Amino acid sequence: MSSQDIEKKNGFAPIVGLKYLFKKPHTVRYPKEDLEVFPISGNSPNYRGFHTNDLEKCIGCGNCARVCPTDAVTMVETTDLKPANKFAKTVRPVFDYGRCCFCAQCVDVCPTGSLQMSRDYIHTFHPSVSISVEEEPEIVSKDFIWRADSTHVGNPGYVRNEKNKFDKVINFERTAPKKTDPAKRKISFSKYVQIYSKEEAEKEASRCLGCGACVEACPNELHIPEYISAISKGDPEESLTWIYKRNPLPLICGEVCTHQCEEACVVGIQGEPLAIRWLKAFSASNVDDYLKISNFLPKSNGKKLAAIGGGPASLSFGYYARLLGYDVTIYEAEEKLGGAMMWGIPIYRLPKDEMMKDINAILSTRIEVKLNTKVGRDVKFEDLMRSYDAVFIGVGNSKPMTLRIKGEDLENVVQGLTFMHMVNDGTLKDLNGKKIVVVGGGNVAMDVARSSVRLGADVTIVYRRRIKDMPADPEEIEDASQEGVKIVEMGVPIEIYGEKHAKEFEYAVASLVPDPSGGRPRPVVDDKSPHVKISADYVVAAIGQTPSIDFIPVDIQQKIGFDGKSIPVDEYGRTKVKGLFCGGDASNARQDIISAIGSGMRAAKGVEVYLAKEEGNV
Amino acid sequence: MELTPLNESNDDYRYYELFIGPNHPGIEGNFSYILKMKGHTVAEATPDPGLLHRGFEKLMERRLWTQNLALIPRICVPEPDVNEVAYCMGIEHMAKIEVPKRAQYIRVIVLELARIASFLFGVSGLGGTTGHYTSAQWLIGDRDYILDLFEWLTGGRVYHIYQYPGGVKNDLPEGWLDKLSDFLDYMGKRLPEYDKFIFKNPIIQKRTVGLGYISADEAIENGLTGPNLRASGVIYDIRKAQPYLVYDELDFEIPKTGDGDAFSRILQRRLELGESIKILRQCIKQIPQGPYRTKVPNPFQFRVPKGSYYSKVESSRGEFGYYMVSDGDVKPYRVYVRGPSYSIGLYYATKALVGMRIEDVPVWIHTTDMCPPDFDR
Amino acid sequence: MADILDEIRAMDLKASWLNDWEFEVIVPKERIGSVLDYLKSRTFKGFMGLSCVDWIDEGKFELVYILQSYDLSLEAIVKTKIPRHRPVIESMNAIWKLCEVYEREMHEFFGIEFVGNPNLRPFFLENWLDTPPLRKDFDTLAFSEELFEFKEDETHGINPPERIE
Amino acid sequence: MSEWTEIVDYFRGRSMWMLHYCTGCGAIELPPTMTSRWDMERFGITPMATPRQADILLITGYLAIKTLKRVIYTYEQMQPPKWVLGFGSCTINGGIYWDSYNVIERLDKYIPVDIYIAGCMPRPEAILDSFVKLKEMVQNGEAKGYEKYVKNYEWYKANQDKVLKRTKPVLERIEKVTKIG
Repeated sequence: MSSQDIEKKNGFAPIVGLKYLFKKPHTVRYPKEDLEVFPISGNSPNYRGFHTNDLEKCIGCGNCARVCPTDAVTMVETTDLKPANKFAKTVRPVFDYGRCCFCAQCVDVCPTGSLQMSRDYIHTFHPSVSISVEEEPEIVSKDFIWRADSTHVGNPGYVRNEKNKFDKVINFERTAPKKTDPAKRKISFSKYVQIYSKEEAEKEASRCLGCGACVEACPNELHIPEYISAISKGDPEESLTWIYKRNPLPLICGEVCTHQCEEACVVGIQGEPLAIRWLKAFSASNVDDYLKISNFLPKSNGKKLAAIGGGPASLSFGYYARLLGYDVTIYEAEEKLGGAMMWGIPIYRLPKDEMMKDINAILSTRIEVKLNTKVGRDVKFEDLMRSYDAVFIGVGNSKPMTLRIKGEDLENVVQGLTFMHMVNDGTLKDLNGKKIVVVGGGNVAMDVARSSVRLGADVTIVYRRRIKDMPADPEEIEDASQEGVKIVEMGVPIEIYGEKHAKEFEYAVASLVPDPSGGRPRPVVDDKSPHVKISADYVVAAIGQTPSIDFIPVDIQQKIGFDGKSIPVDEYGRTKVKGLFCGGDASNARQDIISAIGSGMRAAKGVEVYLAKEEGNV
Repeated sequence: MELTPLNESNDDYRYYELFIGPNHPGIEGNFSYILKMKGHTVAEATPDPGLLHRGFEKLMERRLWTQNLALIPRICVPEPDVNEVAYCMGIEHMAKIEVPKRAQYIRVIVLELARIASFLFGVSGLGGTTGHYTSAQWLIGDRDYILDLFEWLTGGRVYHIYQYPGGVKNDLPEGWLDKLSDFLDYMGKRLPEYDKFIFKNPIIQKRTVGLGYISADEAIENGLTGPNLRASGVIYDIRKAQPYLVYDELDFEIPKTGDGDAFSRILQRRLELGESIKILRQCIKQIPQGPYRTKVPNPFQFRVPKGSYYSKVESSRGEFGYYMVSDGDVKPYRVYVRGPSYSIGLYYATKALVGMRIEDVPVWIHTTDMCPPDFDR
Repeated sequence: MADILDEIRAMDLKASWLNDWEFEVIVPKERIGSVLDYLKSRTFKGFMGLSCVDWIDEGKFELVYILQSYDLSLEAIVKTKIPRHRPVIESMNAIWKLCEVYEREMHEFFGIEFVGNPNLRPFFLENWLDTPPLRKDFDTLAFSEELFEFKEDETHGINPPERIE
Repeated sequence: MSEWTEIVDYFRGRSMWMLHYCTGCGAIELPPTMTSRWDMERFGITPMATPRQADILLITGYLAIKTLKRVIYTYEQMQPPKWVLGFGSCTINGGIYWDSYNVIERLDKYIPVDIYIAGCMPRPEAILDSFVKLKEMVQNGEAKGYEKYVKNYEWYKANQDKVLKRTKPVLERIEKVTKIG
């Protein structure tokens, strides 16, 4: 074919056109008939049309709004539906089809899979009035701003369903930290979980969607998306700076935090949640000198504060109060700081040198510490109240709850925390061949059981409810059973036998009865319940503890309204007594380190508010 | 009475200004030339771009790397896929992401299909300017079959948003390749008909042969690329010279026309269409099984390491290039888009149109197959 | 093929490969004309594009010339930096006439002055009075909101649109 | 009189010519609509090159500032009755170019719009749907955007001038102090 190649003129040429008379028409006779032509029938099976949203399944995380390149998605408060789980928000996406470009990126990043696209695409409208000027996001325009709901659900298009959920742009698989083999780790107290390497941490951090659902779940609302993003960027120092804004014990929390954030993590809805805790441990352990990044220290403002107890609450209180310019003195009864972290947590979970790294960083902000000084014994509480501008109680819980069964006063029947103290201070060195029964299902019970395994004992945990009801971290439970800890479900303690020492432990196998008042099902022992006896050299009761505030004069105890379980405080940690603040386990229902840190930090702010007010009055 | 014939030396032919476009059926897209005319002849041509300027390069700096995938297909409307592929290839080079073989084959299929679609669209436009409306009816109709295939594959008719760093978003649906094969058979039957009524058509030939001759040196000097360059005799195709994706595994030729006039420019495209069909048939045969995407971090954490790269793709109009600069963040630091029509539409036209008669101007514009959105951006 | 890079390095310039067919050369501002001229004589005849990167923290504009050699199948990325404050550079229109258009665009989008380019009139934009739009310190969202949104408190002495019948 | 208008409206709705002006990327879906596949001539709608003979102004997508000026010229050249169709998200509320410095956000601030077509881009079916709807509206005597324009000309003009006749920079120029080194 070339430019000289011209079709010859032919008088019959038009007749060629006749053959098209007998062909099927090419035209789609819309609106009379729909598209049904070569090569496929109807429009695409995964067409990207208007959105549909399963409002019950949606958790309002707002990732669709954040990923939208056209700013078409607004999260709008809804009142007409109940949230899917306790972390779900009440906002739902509303789409502006005057913006939307139908790119389906919102569907790709929807962690629940509730947001989908339909094959409906026709929407023509006469603008009834001109588009309102001050377009309030709450007002859903009927013209082109719609809340995505089930309107178009009958004609599904671009859908990410259960089958191809791992095909989304979200990475659902967790990078598991390396753990020592159970056979090896059960004979040693050395740490068995390895902190992430840089590659692992970056890979794990890159799964974060940055929606901040975790922030609301965290008792102290850490800047989680920010610090994870910094790790993903490859900058642990920036990451630690973010952590330090609300948590001065990053490495400790990185190792042993109860990580409610991970429960709230939206990636966990269809896959495995981010290992937020291990990421924190990564950035804390990868920065050698915390002080380099810790905040600028202001000059002392001359006001003096005292903190009773050397646990996380007091340390956090001390650190943030110091940042505000106060002089802080911590009174600790034991010979070392750390409180429950020092004596309650076994070193295979939290090595003491790692713990001291955090604590030393706090102390280096020039906080005074008085060790071996028990308030009430060595100094008087009233003196503290007199000589300091404000006093913070961060004593934690040290009075154990009792089993209230026969034989509890026998020797070798000990309380969980006492047992852990004995393990940690070295009085209990060897339990080889001993049989140990642990009562309880919390983290302390797991610590006791696993420490005993490491000391050579044969351990049985007896818990009143089912394993899945245990308040302990599921990972802990799994690791414990890997290490050979036997767990008895539905076991209600009946009696401990023995003359001087405990010898046998009897429990009854209960049945679960639904609670009429709507609470958790209750284990009930009746006459038919079988009773089981097992031999026991030690019985450890790890069923919780209450604060011991005997050092406080009774009249003040009454004044602050102490009910035997906790000290009531307001949002700033203020008790009912002027100048007396409280935090940590003694006032928190949620007895964990991060709540303690949070209460310490809030109390520091409370002090600021309180002293400012005092001054104003003077 | 005898009339004096009007000729160009006659004073009645004064200079006057003529706006061709934006609202003119002879111009492609929303674009305008301001012509200074003397009689029927163009004395000076000034392009007036910016009617489609949307500030893509600025908008891309404000969006995440993957958010931009929704934006960039809009740079070149008739052939959006080249943008996506060039952009993703640039990211993959900078972030050192390995693309699975299957994904590379799928990309080649998408690119070649888009090339065919773009050809059909371009030549139908030529039909409009030469009064040859049958070609518009036929070619646009056939192009729709490609759009149907695209829609089935990607969920979108025009804007596919199908590429993703590391591969493509979905696998080929079941039975898609068979339909593609059917379409190629259909296309094979249609091509002789096209030849007959477009390329061997005396009207088209008379309007285009010898129009707007460009020599090889001139074409290089003026920055022409793609079929326009090859039609002048410079056999240079990125797919051959610097093979990307899996073009080095495929057997195809660069057709030679080499006359350098308007007719050889459309003929070049027509012949390359045949090669595209050949490539597609090979792809259907050779496409391997396996993954179609390498996992990359999610959009919020997707960072491209520091650096810069110029990634380019041979589109149906020429070299489509993306010069991308990253500062290691979640957003690009700068993206520069080199549209293939830039040099011909904004610079070469000012030379080529001079001396041309007014009725040839739209024909010339359509035979260069320029696409205003890609230089307006 | 590799010797082209050695030649460039012999000219006391930094050059490195980006991939098999692409290399970048970093040139001081004063020598850009001679380097481009040299590259053109070494078969880099195709002028593919001119881009600019605004390194605002550094206070520099980086001009990027993209050249193509059809004989060697190579792409040359030539970069040079000029100060951001009063950016001036010589025009390359003596080497490639085509460069004029690209320079006109960069003048409009970045406000760079090209000495020797006779045609630096407005190009894509009409009646543009603000900061050149592709500079990093130009906020396109704020501009868009300011210009295209109608604010009620702005009294033009006209009805707001709700009252339109 | 009113009966006469009704009859006129009926015939108007059956023969509407659309101005052949592609303002944005939506123009790519018009050829399939105009030609054999969807064939909008079935509805009596056909492209027309000159504004003076056209009835429908189809704004196919985003409008750059420069184009807005031409569109307004074009619209004012058209003879009433005339109808404007806003095609695609961009005309409704800015679309994907919501933050662009050169693209307007809402078309009906500048010229009255009779029907909007949502989508990016809308399929030919949606375009046909809008034509059918427009036809109905015209036949019922509802689409009176051009009258609105005349009535509220001041308001439209002020909006147009704000964009097109800028005399001072929109944003205050902030000279950023660059740190060197």
